[in-house]
Amino acid sequence: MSNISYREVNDDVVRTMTETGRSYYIALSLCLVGIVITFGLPWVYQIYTGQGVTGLHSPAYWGVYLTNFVFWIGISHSGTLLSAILFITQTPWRRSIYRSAEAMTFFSVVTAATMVFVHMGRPWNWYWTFPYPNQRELWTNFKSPLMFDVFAIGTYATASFIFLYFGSIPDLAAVRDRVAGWRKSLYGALALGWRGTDREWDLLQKAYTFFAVFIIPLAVSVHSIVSWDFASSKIPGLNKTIFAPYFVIGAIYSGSAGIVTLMILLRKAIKFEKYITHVHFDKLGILLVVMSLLWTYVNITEVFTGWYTGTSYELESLSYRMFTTPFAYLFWLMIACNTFFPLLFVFRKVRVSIVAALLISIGINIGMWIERYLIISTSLPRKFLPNMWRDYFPSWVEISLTVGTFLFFTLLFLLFVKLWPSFSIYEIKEDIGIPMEKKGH
Amino acid sequence: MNHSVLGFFPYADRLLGAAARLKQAGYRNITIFSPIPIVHEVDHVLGEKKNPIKFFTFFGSLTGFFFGTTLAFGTAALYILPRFGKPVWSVTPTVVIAYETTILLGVFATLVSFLFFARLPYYKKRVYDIKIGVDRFGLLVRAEEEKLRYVEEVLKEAGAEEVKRIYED
Amino acid sequence: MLNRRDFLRVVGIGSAGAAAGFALAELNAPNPARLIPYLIPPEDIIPGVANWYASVCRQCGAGCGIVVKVMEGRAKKIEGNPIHPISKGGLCARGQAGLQVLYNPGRIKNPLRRIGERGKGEFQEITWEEGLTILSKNLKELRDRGEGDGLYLLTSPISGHLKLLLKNFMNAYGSSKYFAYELINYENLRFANNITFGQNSLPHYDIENTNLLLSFGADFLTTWISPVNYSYAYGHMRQGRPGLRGKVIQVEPRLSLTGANADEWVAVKPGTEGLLALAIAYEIVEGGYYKGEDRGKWLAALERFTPRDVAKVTEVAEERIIGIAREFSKTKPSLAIGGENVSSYENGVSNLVAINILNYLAGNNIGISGGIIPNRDIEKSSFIPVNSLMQDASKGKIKTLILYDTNPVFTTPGAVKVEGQLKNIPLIVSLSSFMDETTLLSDLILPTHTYLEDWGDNFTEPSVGYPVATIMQPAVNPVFNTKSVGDIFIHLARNLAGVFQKEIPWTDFGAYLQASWKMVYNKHKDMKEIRETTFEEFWNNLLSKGGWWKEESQAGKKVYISVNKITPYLPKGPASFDGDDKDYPFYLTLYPHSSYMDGRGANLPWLQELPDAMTSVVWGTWIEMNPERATTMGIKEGDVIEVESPFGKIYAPVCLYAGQRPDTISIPIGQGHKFYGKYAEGRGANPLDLLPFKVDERTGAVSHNSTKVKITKTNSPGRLVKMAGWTKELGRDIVQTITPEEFQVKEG
Amino acid sequence: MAGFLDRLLERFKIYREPGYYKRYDYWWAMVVDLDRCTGCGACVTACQAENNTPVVGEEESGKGRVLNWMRIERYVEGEYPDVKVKFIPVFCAHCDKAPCEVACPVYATYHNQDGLNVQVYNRCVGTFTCATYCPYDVRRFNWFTYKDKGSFESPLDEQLNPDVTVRTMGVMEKCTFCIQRIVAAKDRAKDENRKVRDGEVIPACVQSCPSKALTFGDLNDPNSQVSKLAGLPAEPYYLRESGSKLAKISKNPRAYRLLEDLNAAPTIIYLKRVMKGSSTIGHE
Repeated sequence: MSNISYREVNDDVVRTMTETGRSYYIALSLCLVGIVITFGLPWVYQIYTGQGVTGLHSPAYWGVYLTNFVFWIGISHSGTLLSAILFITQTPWRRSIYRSAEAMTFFSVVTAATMVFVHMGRPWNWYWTFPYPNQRELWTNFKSPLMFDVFAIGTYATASFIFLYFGSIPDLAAVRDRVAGWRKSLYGALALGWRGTDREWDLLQKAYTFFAVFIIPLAVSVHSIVSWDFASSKIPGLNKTIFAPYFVIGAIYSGSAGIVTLMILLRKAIKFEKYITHVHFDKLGILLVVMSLLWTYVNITEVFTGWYTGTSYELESLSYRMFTTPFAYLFWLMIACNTFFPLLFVFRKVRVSIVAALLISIGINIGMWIERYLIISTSLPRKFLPNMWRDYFPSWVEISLTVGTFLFFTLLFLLFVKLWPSFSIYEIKEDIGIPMEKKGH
Repeated sequence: MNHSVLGFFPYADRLLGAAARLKQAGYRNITIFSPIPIVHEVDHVLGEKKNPIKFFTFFGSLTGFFFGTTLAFGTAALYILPRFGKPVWSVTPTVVIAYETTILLGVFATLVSFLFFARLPYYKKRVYDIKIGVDRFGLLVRAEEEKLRYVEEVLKEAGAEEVKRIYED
Repeated sequence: MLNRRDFLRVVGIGSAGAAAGFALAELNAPNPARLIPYLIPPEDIIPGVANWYASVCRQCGAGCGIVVKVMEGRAKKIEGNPIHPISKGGLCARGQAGLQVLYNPGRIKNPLRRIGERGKGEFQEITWEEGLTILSKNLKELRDRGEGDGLYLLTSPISGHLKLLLKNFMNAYGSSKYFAYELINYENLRFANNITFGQNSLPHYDIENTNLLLSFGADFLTTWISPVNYSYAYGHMRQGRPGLRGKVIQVEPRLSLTGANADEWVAVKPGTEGLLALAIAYEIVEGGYYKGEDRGKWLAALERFTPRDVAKVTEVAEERIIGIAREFSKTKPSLAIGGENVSSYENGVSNLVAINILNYLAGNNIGISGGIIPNRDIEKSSFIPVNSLMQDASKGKIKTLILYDTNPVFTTPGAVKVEGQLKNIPLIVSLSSFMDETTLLSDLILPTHTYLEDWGDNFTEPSVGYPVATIMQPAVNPVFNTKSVGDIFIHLARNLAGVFQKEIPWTDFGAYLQASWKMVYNKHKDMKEIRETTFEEFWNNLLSKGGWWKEESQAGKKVYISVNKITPYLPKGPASFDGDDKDYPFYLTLYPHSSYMDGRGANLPWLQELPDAMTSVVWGTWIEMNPERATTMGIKEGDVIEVESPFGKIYAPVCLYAGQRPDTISIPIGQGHKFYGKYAEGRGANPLDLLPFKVDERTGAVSHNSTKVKITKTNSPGRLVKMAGWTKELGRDIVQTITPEEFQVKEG
Repeated sequence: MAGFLDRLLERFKIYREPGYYKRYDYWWAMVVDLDRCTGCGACVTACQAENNTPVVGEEESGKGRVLNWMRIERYVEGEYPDVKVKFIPVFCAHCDKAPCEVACPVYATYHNQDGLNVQVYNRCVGTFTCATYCPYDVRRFNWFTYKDKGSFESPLDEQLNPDVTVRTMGVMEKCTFCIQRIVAAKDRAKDENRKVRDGEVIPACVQSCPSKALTFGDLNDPNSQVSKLAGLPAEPYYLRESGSKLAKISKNPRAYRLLEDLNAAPTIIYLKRVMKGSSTIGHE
């Protein structure tokens, strides 16, 4: 990488923001239209008609919406977390990928948040869930796991946005120096008048370290709390002590896979092959193998403990999940995607092969989505009183909105790539090395 | 009447050398511009800077913790709606809330203190050159007018491509 | 039924009851619940405060006393009248749904005259004046032509003064053709009782105090005779008597709700219940448990029915028969009843007789508490086998047919082809609240009040060991432009003038009712039971209390049953079924749906959505089938199958039900309406289409368990909507139980 | 100062009281005698009539969205010909440790001073969490605006009970023990300044039951019918303690609570059905 000059880095990054091809606009407009069709209209229809347009029923009151919620929260998990961990451990290969990873975090949190409102029976009262008193001085219920969610996700979104923005101040300054017109004033404002003095750099590094330190426990807590939405119920299949680690690991797993997918697409899209090299995929591949092993272990534990209770409740929900069509198909597909295929990453050939990496990482995310879907839609329809048992399948509205979330995420990311230095200029420069006249300083 | 001299270097070690010499010569008001963080090296030359942020972070987090606790306990006592056979003041959930607020306010405090100490945002005109944003290292020395000549010499010797004098008025 | 003259001798006036009437206010539901008579003027009614009117439920023949909650002139809720001896404060789902009869969107809102072709359903709204004139003109002509006997009046088996009024009217008109018809009737039972106990009324079955109830297909908890009262009795029999818990043995091919609550279910082969009873009888006599006279004769009469032989036919193990016989005769008091299921075989009467004599042989349970307590005799019921009516129709004897509260087109077996027969009748007048299949065929429709808008009274048969009369008073003003049936006839009388004016001088039915009760009062006001000094006071109490009853059970007379008299009526063999076993492998047993009865309830959304007690099916017809048998035939639950009898075929989804004999399928009656309001129309299938027209010749009661069928799986549309997801408990201890032994021990 | 501290401490003690209430004003509870219950379903319709629960129609019923606040569950035991069918009416058990209550983020459901688990319709935002957490599946959701779907087609709407609201779309609802009747009775009692008499409050289902299988009353009152039937002494608040089994303290050998192991402390007390064969006595 050291053969790249500083100037080249600036040029490349600024190019991604200034030069826009037709394909970009096509993609953008497709996203917009897609969102209106798959997300906007169905949601309006649902708000107008009522939750009845979904496939939900008693007792399966939770469905695909929550699946998506958990899924996107999960995706959000490695961006920032990984970035923070790697920053603290001073891992060099972090530098060229972390910016977009953090962006991914922020955007998927936003996407997840939309799902919460979609899921509500009376979304026009969404603000009632925020901690403020009503006329009668009644606040919200801080004992409710959902309230934990509000705090956790709120904090997480805020923190990871600050993390993202803070880290890109110098780059915004760099961009400011290169552009003209409305961009000039925009980035001028965003750069806060950054000059790159020794003092600024010093404080930046110190503050950045603090953020990193904050982010790690935060991220862990967020997904634990999400898992408590389920685990603090009494429902067989949900009431599991292992859920917190299960979810956190699952989240990091899917998140890392998400990064891989994203990086592959991104580097193709904006021709950044020289910055994101096989080295990165090599490292990420190893990470994925580790995560997949962890995930598999926890998954086995979960199933085993369920089976080991020997109560009719657990056994029924397990057999419903693992051996009853159609859910059995999904379950074993999930196992294949999350346990077996990732093992291929132990071969370096596979790790460095872009195609393989792409396929497997996508597979992992499919698997993780299924995992969340199964957790919800195979536990609730098998609650305590068999008389109430009833299968749950999503309606077209739910499916359409699910597709919509992916488009929504894509849209946000497309905008990001255009409006934000999606690669950390100064840290890539760090990668290249400090220019010294006498080498070996 | 103080004025400043700004020199641009293609190489960091040159710049640092110059900085070292000037420091020895007793110049205090030295600012180093760089496109990338060279914190270690700079500290090596100009000496460690102390870190005021950490106190703010600490107190921020502390406030956050108490804020969360009061929120959960206080509001519960404010309007009593018993539920779930749990006490009005139930510890475990409160801890969770407090945990999150701790982090939230910690982060805020850190950000604010950073901006404060780094004197950002600052939109008025200041000594700066866009070359710095790309690949040049800058050394800015502020001193009495008569001392500036010496500075310029030092910079030139150290191998600055360009040295310019900046008059403040 | 009673007529006014000997009424008081039957119904003593209970001042105790009146007192209870006021105690009721405390007992009964929100805000000082006031049971007020209709007479209280509206200005005395406080808005927002409920008024409660006592009345009688007409959703079935049982005659439960009800109280109707009325706020601002609208009926809000119906509840059982807590002091009423029949309902005892309870009320079944059908009774609750009475409100939807009153406020049903499908009600006929104005008098209608047919304009289009018959059955096309094209009607034109007319005023009452027109409507009544048309009818009375027609009646005049008829009488002037000397064809007075051509006026036929067909109603449901109604009771009380309305019936008297109608009879008077018909008499005055000079027509003897006043008939009643209902699919679910108790003619066979009355007949059988007449033979065995020499009384033609329904007795009071004292389930409340019995210790062993041997029920042959009597689903007395849902539809049989007086379900609410029997449910109360059942509850009391089980847990009402400390340390004493009655036992129930249910004998029927399909496990009914009652069967589900029984301790033992004897899954007898359809049509052989009578024989089983005889076998038990034989064992009782032969085993020496019968202590009465001419034991030898009995033995001789019953010798053909030894448990061994009968066991083969009935597919009930010999030991079991013997066991039941011994238990039945050892336990005192014990009670054997024969229900809808057995009485609706082609030899219904014989079955019932056979079952009745068990009560006699096992230590004469007649007239004792916990056994059968007879009522007074009643006049011969005007029930008519609907086929003879149809014959008259085809012969053109019927010139004008007035229908009230009956729907023969729907409730008669398909083979009768009522629809076709009615075509021969010049003028059909329907007095009905709803546009049902029969009303649709009529030429003149005079919409009637529902029972919540109308006056009336009901002399309960069977009463509860002592006679009960219940008053029906209007709880709300008429919702639509309808008239009371009584008023219609009184109005007709006025139009016809002449002799009618003498017979029926009253202005409206309410007045008529009050007048007749006034006669009763005047005749007997010196009786010590009557505290009230004036008739007004008496009338008020009557209305606020909801009726009249003397709460003392009368000592029943012991009966003697002579063998020779009985023998000819005993079943000769199993009931016969149409369709040979080869082509038609399944027995078909139809039963009245627990909420629609014979179909009258199918237009009430609440009942449509009330899960069936056994299968939890809603909003449709289903076919109950034994699971193993179904799997061997490759039929899954929800598959729509074609049920074919020699007389017709219907389609409906299968519902697998373990309480079903493998050789039998059961279908509930009540769905499959062609016209009956939006909630009932085109829903499910009417299994009566499968039936031949078979009646027990001795009574004319239609037998609806009389054919065999074959079933074939089809792909035709139709879905089974079940509320229950899973019927296995999976050892989750949801419905926990304790064995009778343990129960006795713990209770001490 | 010291006084203030004492008061603070006092407060603290109160606030740490599990369930907050040491003692309810009334402790409304229901006893269901499964040996009397015939499963006829009168109570279901009575409830529907009293509480304005809409009829949802065949389509929605098929989807499992009936709104009946109570239901009768049926369980089939054994195969032909030794079939046993058992019935059990299930309503909201108004658990002392109601899982639904903790779930709601906006306090739409809580526990009132009568030991009732109450649902505040206009506070509900419809997160479904309460219904999901409920082990008895008794909570019902307004999937649509049923008025618009013709559930109360005129003139059926004339029947609607003015003492009870018609719930709007998007809110959760459930059995209230006919709270409107309870409130009325309490008002009456207050006017005559006395406690509510036993048997003065009768929910619709209890009132309608033909076989008198349901009994409703106040567990605080040792002489109330429910206390007697349940075989409980006065104020059996230890029923709320974790793992407390009704069977251990009840004088009635038949008394049990549904899914007691879940420790939700339901206040509906069932009396075991007396039945040949399978006995679940001593299952613990």
